[in-house]
Amino acid sequence: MLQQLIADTATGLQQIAEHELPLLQQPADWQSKYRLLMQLGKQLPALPEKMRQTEYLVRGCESRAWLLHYQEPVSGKHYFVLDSEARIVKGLLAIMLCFVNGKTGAELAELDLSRHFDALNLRPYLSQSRGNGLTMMLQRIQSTIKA
Amino acid sequence: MLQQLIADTATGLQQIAEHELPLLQQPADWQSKYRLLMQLGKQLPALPEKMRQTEYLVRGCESRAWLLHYQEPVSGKHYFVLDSEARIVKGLLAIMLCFVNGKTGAELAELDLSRHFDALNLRPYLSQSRGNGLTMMLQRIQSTIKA
Amino acid sequence: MSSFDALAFRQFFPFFNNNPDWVYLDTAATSQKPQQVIDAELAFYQRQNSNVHRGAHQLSQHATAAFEAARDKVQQFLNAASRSEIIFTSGTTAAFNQLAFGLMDTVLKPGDRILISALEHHANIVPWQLHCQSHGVQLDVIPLDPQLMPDLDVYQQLLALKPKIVSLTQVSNALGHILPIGSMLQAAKAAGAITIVDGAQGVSWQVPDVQLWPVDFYCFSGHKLYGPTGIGVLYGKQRYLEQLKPLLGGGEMISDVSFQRSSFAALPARLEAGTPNIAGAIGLAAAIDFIRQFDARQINQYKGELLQQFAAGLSQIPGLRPLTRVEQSAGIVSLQLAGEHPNDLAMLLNEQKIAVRAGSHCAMPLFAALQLPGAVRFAFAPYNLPAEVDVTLQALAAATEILR
Amino acid sequence: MSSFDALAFRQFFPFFNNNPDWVYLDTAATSQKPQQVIDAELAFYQRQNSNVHRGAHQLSQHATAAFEAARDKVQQFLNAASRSEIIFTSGTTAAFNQLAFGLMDTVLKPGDRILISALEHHANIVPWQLHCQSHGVQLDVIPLDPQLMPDLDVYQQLLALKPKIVSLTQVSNALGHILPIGSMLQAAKAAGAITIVDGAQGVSWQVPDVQLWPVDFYCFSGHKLYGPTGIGVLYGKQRYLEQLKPLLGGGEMISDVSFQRSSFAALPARLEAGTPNIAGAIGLAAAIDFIRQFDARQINQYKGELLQQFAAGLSQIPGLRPLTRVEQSAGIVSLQLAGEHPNDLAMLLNEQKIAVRAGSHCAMPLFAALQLPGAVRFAFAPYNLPAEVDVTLQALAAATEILR
Ligand SMILES: Cc1ncc(COP(=O)(O)O)c(C=O)c1O
Ligand SMILES: Cc1ncc(COP(=O)(O)O)c(C=O)c1O
Repeated sequence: MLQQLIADTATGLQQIAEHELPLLQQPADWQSKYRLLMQLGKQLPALPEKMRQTEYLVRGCESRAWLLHYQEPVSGKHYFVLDSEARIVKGLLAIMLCFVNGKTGAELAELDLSRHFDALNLRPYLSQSRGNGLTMMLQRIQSTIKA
Repeated sequence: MLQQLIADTATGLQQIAEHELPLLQQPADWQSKYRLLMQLGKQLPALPEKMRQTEYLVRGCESRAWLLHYQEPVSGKHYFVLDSEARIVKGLLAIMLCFVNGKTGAELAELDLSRHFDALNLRPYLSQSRGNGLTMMLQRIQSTIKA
Repeated sequence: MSSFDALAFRQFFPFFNNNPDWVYLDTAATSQKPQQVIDAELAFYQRQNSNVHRGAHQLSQHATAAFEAARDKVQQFLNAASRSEIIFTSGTTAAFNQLAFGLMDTVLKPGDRILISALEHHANIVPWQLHCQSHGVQLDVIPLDPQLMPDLDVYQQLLALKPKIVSLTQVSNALGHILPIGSMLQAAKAAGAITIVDGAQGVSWQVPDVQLWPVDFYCFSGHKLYGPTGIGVLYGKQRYLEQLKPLLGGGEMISDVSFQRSSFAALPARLEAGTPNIAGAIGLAAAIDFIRQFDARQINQYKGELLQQFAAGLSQIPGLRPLTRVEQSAGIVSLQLAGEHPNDLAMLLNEQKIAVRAGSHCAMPLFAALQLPGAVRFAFAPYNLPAEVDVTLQALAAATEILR
Repeated sequence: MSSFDALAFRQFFPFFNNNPDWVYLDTAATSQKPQQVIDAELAFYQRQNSNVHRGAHQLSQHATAAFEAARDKVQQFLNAASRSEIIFTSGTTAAFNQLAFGLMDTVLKPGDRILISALEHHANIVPWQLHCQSHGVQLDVIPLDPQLMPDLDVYQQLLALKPKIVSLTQVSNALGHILPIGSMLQAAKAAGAITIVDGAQGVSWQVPDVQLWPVDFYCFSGHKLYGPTGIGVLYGKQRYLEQLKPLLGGGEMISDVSFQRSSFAALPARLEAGTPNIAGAIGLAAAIDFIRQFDARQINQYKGELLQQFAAGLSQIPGLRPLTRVEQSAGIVSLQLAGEHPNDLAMLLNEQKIAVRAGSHCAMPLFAALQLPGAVRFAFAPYNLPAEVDVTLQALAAATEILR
């Protein structure tokens, strides 16, 4: 089940990296930006209801999100499946995953996500605010790979 | 014992009202004012150690004072014996007593002590500060006569 | 039309000059501050700053006088019988924690009941939970009726269980609904309960007369009443305050300390341990002075007009489903967009510089009862303008367009 | 001579321009505030004001960022291992109450012991007393040695009783004495205790490196460190903070609330219920920025020079008996006038516009041990000037003259 989700996620992310990320960088009106973000989210598989369990829950103050994790034993690469009940947040999580998925612990430690978000004009979404699901998710990713 | 203290207090207060209060009103340097205040305090009897009991204690944050009370059954007049371990406070208490002792409940309810203290340039000592023994004493007097 | 001059009112708040592109509809979270409140704190620090109560010296006496004058101001504001019934806390949350901790063992015994409503903020839920279980006290909840108000029939039934405490919010922070607090308190009193009102949202709607209302405790926060953060008020009737076990021990709240035991000082000191938020209390007093310059009835009428205008506009936008019944709201409209998560709507409004909140607004049990993931909350204040309502409606239309 | 420029330092504090006739020697009660601290609060209210944490909107995100940046600032200041080890409280007193309440049942079991010193402020006595008895926990006290410092031999004996907690003040607020905190903490750790330091007076003397010091909890108040009232810090090592039962329940500190039960959020939120003192935290961060511009060693050397000058002058005035041993003081001199009540001396100094405190300085057990009704406390800060020391000495001479 998790394997299938990871595979679907990988397919979605490849799509996104090839087609949508470049679009996000182009100047567009704000409406298109959000339409695109929601589009992105749709390319990630939805977590089946029975897998939306408390142990996978990452709680922002305003919407719930879920994180599942798998580390490939040989390569040591980390794979995540993320979902959110809010569509825009899910799109942002998809972008986050583009930079995170399939990386080793060492690569992740080096990763400067805010630089990438900056480049996409999405910096504000990575702020300190606890209410913000994205920051919580980033922290959860970091603590997951350390565990 | 209390009767004796009340009698001694009365004698002291009469002295004060006649001789010292007028002096306080005259312009004098601040040193003389305080010398006079301490002088006043000396004219009140000291509470014997064994009467310095918790039930009579009025606690400012900085010095302890004591209040004993007697109401004359026929006239209804109130008499107080006050003492303080600080000399200047004791002088101020003496002045307070000049306006308070031997008055009926009705008279005391009408009493505007701050006007009298104003007239003697002693207003600051009747401020709200809880740390100030004088305000505490005034409150204690008021609650005593109500009880 | 209300004769209240909102434009003139708004001028007192420097925030708006500094944020001209924003529509601030988050006053239920915290209100903006008029310049005179800011100035009061500033002047204290620049001129008077000194610690209170302990001072032989005149600077401290002046600071103490200013701090105690703030207490007198709150006393007058609530019409409390005595100044020692006003306890300064760090906010509503701290006040409720003092209550929950302080009533256990003294007033509340094992088997006793506490009654709250389904509309309560976490501040009126979690403190009870922290102590109820270990003390064997039961927390009962008045459910909602179809109007999303406390179900008064069930309330009567729950009162028949003789709760020791009835603790109700005056105004729901999540929906804006104004509870029929007068009659509910009366019923609670008739049932022999001690009554508590959470005035965090309500105090800016209607200031209680605590001698007329059958209310034993009343709590509010300065920062939601045009005042500073870090200051709040716990009002209590003297005889009930005296029964509270102090939550905080330390300087000023004791009359005598030895290593064996300590004895407590008289009220209000007994419940105010440590150096208080002196500047905060002075700022709160300035906020009370500020708001008392205006006619509360006119302000409420004006807010009602904003709500009407907003509600009329909402009905033109397909898919929007207000949870709030505007005619029973103190200034808030909470709504849902059919099939959408409130967070998406709020983010699209934020992009258009409309400051609103999405989520469960620290009232999770309410949304659990409604089976909703939360709502988007629009909180109107007298400094909001009809033009801002229009801008907000346009932004909502644009946002729903994108989400469709 | 210290190369510290006190006159330049003093210029940052508007209080002195507004009170040119006063000599302020009451910094141990509360410090004056530099303009930049006042400005930081002002700017927050005028520009950024919004509630934190809950916001979808950008204003709230900015406020949250500023508030959390204040936490980062405190983390750097104390060199804490993680930002979640920094809990904002309303002050030192609130921090100690969180500790005393929070350690009971979790860390402290019936029969356990807590060890404090005879020099503690009520904030490190009364909160323990509030909970010790009902939990069967014993409070032990390290007595004084002839230098009015904790008796280290007895300390070793008391440590042999294996206290679970050793809670010590870094600097005595009543005498100014600097405890040998490094070695005392080490001994406590060697005995297996959890260590707590009351830094209310000490933090302006020496900022701890909480990773180098064997300290598990450290508390201080903003208002004694050039910051605002109503804000303080509870630092704790993560694993110990996690064991604390929250003293306050409410919004933000829970991750999930139902009417049946609530679960707590992660640190630091778990111990910060309700709307925090946002402006206060931002003001405290500004105070830390302010004080870090200066060289602490130079400041302490300068304060030492003021103390020497003062002590030399005192020895010329008959009847004065310092309790403080100046060479072990962080800036305070407490003294007695033979046969006189300290209140009389303080009133006569007040008349001469010297702001000092008289009394037991919220350290009643200390003065009970000394069998004294209190003392007059002169607390020097780096904004005090040698000329003020002279004026104070003259005023003292005049006062003793009157009392003779
Ligand atoms: C050593 C010490 N501890 C604790 C406190 C209490 O601090 P606060 O009143 O700011 O809570 C003080 C201040 O009076 C102090 O000097
Ligand atoms: C109804 C209600 N009660 C209590 C609170 C808690 O107030 P504070 O966070 O100021 O302690 C709030 C504010 O969020 C509220 O709206």
